[in-house]
Amino acid sequence: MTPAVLAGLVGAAVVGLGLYGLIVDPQPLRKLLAFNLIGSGVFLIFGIVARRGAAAGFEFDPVPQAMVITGIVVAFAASALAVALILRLSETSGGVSLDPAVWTKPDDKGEKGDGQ
Amino acid sequence: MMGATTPGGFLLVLAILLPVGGVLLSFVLGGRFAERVALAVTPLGLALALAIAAGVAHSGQPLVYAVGGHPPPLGIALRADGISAVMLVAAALIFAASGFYARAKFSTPPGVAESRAPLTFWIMLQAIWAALTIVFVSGDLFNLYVALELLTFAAVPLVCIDGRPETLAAALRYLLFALFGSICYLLGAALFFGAYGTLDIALLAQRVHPLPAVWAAAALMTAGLLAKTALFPLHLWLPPAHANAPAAASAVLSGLVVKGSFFLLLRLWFYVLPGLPAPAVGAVLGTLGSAAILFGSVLALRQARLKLLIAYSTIAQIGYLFLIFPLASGAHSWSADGWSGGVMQILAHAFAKAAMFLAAGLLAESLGHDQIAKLTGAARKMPLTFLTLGLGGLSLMGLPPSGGFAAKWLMLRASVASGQWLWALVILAGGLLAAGYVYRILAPALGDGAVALKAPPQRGREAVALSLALVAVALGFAPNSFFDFIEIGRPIVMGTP
Amino acid sequence: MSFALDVFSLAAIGAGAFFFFAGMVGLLRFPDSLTRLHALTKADNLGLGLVVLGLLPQAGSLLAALKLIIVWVLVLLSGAATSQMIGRALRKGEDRK
Amino acid sequence: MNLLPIIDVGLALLVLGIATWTIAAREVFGAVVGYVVYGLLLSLVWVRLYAPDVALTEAAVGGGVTGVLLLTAGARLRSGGGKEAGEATGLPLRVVAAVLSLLVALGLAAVVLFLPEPPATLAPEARAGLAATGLGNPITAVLISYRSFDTMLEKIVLVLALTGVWSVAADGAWGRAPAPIGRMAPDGALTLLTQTLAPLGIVVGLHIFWVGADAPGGAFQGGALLAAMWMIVMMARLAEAPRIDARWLRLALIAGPAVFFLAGLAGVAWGDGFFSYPPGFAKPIILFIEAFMLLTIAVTLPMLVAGPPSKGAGR
Repeated sequence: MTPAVLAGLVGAAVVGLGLYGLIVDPQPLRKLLAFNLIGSGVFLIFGIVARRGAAAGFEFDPVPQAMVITGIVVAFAASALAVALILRLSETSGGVSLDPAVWTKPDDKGEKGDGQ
Repeated sequence: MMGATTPGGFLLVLAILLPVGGVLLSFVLGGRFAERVALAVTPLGLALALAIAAGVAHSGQPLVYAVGGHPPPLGIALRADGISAVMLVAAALIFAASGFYARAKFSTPPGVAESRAPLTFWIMLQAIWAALTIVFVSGDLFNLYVALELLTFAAVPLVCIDGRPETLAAALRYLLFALFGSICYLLGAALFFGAYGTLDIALLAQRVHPLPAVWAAAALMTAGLLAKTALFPLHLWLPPAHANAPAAASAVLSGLVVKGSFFLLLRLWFYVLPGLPAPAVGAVLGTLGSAAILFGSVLALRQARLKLLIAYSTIAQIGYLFLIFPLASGAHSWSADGWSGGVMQILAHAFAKAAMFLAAGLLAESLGHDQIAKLTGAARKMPLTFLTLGLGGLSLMGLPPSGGFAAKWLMLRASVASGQWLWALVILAGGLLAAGYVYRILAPALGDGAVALKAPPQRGREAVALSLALVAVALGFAPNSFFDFIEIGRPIVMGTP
Repeated sequence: MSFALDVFSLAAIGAGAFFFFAGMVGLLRFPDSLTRLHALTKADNLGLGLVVLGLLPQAGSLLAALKLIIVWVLVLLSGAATSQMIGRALRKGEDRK
Repeated sequence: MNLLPIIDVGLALLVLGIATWTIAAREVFGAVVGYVVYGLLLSLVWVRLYAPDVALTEAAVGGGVTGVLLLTAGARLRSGGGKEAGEATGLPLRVVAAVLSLLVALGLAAVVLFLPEPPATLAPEARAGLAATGLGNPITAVLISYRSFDTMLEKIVLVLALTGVWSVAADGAWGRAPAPIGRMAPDGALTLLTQTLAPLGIVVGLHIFWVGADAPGGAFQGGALLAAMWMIVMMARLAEAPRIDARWLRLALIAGPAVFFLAGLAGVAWGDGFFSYPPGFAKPIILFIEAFMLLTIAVTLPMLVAGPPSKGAGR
């Protein structure tokens, strides 16, 4: 098994793991971790695409590799924005909940779900 | 060569660089300059959009620009066809309106060099414009990924710009959905590149075959873009996000931003994959769209707050967009109707919804709340605002004369001609439900009653909202040449229908 | 000559690997954080030092050898600083009890 | 050398194990530590994929800077005393999620293993264009020449992300500096480490940038290293984060994209159109652009980690 094939399998597995975490874990910070895992799996798949494209004296196809570098930067920026939102949310509301039921009921009056 | 620069192609780069430059300038100058730069960018952007439309109309061909002199597959090509041009013009008009409307709320207060909300708003407004421009004209799937991310990063902070915890939660939810959507899209792009060594839309269209990798890529990109477009059942993030943002931002988010990811779905299925024999895909997307129409409308009927009602109506109206997939596929006599109807629905909803959100914002500012139950008699105090809501509602319902009517009429024609009766029933049912929720807004407001206005609405801002609603109505009078125009560059054809 | 160097490399890297292994066992088996820290620093300093020493003859160029040594020194430096900080944090935690 | 495949398999298993830990760990903190280790291991995988540029980026950003960001976030969440845990997910949903994830992973693995032959590649095109750029590193050529448009837009993404991060500040805190990273008391050991490491790190960062034209490295990797040095200096409290309305800071934050933007415009005058370079002068112009990008990255990443302006800081 070549490293590229192996990396492709790892990439696919990591995407699956991250997807599971994203669905199952209720905490936003953990969801963010899971999202980052998915991202790294996707980058690995770009990586094997790049490795498969070895030609013309290059050990790799530089185009998908460059895309990965762009992707890593964007993923980091996304994490930073998400972290800022999570921290601010916990500061202002004392808890980090994404449950929409807390914030929007059909008859939402902008107050939390206590005392009708 | 489809990758070679055409005359007028440079306009596409300028249309992107203008708001990008605006973002940079606003960021570095800060304070009051952000607003000034944004407002200066607006007329120039509109002029560029019109110039591009004129260029496309004049040549009858898409405008193309190979960035950096590197044509695809190595470089990135920008392409503007008929629908790119109409979307650019529509976006420019809505940005102009939202920007002018927002001045009252997002001016830097006197005595302060710079304050948070105004700086964020003006930078992000221009950033959304830049991102959407790229979405409308880029011909490269990875470049479009970067544009999608730009769109996300610009839209999310607008949702929580007032800083209340519920808006922060809505923004975070929106961000997670959007990031999930982007990463699915990116994975699809990786597979396309792995299979064909290019991400250029035109080149891919020539090369794609029904391989497993292509189906997987298409499925992933579609799933990601559905999450970003908030198609039922991935709509959960939209109502709190759109209803809690300030009105000027809601207008852009609901009217334009969700259309960005939908536009990419059109690019994917009609431009990259027209050769794929996929009637089942059309059926699935059409069914989800139908569910969204019914579900969104019913929930809109149950909302107590005007802005939430309008947000749920967005979910329903997005549903209509997805009928384009079963109704415009292949090269049938009816698919042109389906295509025209779908594009008209994008435009009509963009203008109607932006107008309604701006009107709802005026209402909330004047009354201090947006509870529908307490609107009794408000129409007498704010006739222009309610005229805007009424005209926007007219288009949502699909009553003549309006863009919404034209859209739904064309879609009905296509579904009848193609024998797909189910969609026709859904379109009609959706119209009735829309009539129901629009009636809920207007009926009490037109009745007798006395509401106290905290402050009368500003005439100028009322006029801005009204003018958008009038555009939505005027679209109903679009001449045939308009429909010919949006056919420019549309790959009609191919493969088994 | 090169054979002798290879044997030297093998021996040094083997010894380094042993210290890493011992450090790992310590990390897993020792009862509290301070003793674990103790085990870890042995692995860092001595284990990596020996591995670097073993790799030096194989480096091929003076620059590569220099880089290897710099790697070791940097790890020493950051290892020392972080264990100092972890130790201090632990003591603070105990003071509070 | 027959050992290599075994090491590869071992590395793959290790990566998967740590990834599983990141998802399965009970505590947020443990998960975050797992993620940082994962990022570092992943950079080894990238080395094995003949992607040293990506490996450098992954180690610096995926492991390093993201690690500090997430660890700080975990610590701030804990010290804020907010209830971290949401309601646990029920078993049925877990099972459905597990099945779905498994299917996605298997499907993806199958698709990746059976990508069409012969492999698609742009390597010959990239090689053919290399001479015109005067560069030796094809990845730098892709980033700054062939697909320069993406790279400029990606820097705009960073500007927007930072604006977004700042936008969640309290209104009264606008214009001030972010809270210190880590909130540690000044510490002798950390100070010593910083004083030794920072100068060395800056030299290495500049070196990575400089060789990037022809060898693995470049503005992004070098910039990320410089960013790490500034972060450690801030963590050791040897320097405070700047006020967000400081003019020099704003200029540094947009220097990269702005110079790129202007060079892109100038392409019309000196080259073949927007974002093109004059034949023969491509390399110096590319290095010029990259120098400003280096600055912007070195400043943007720490500011993104430091977070929104805070009332307590920067008086």
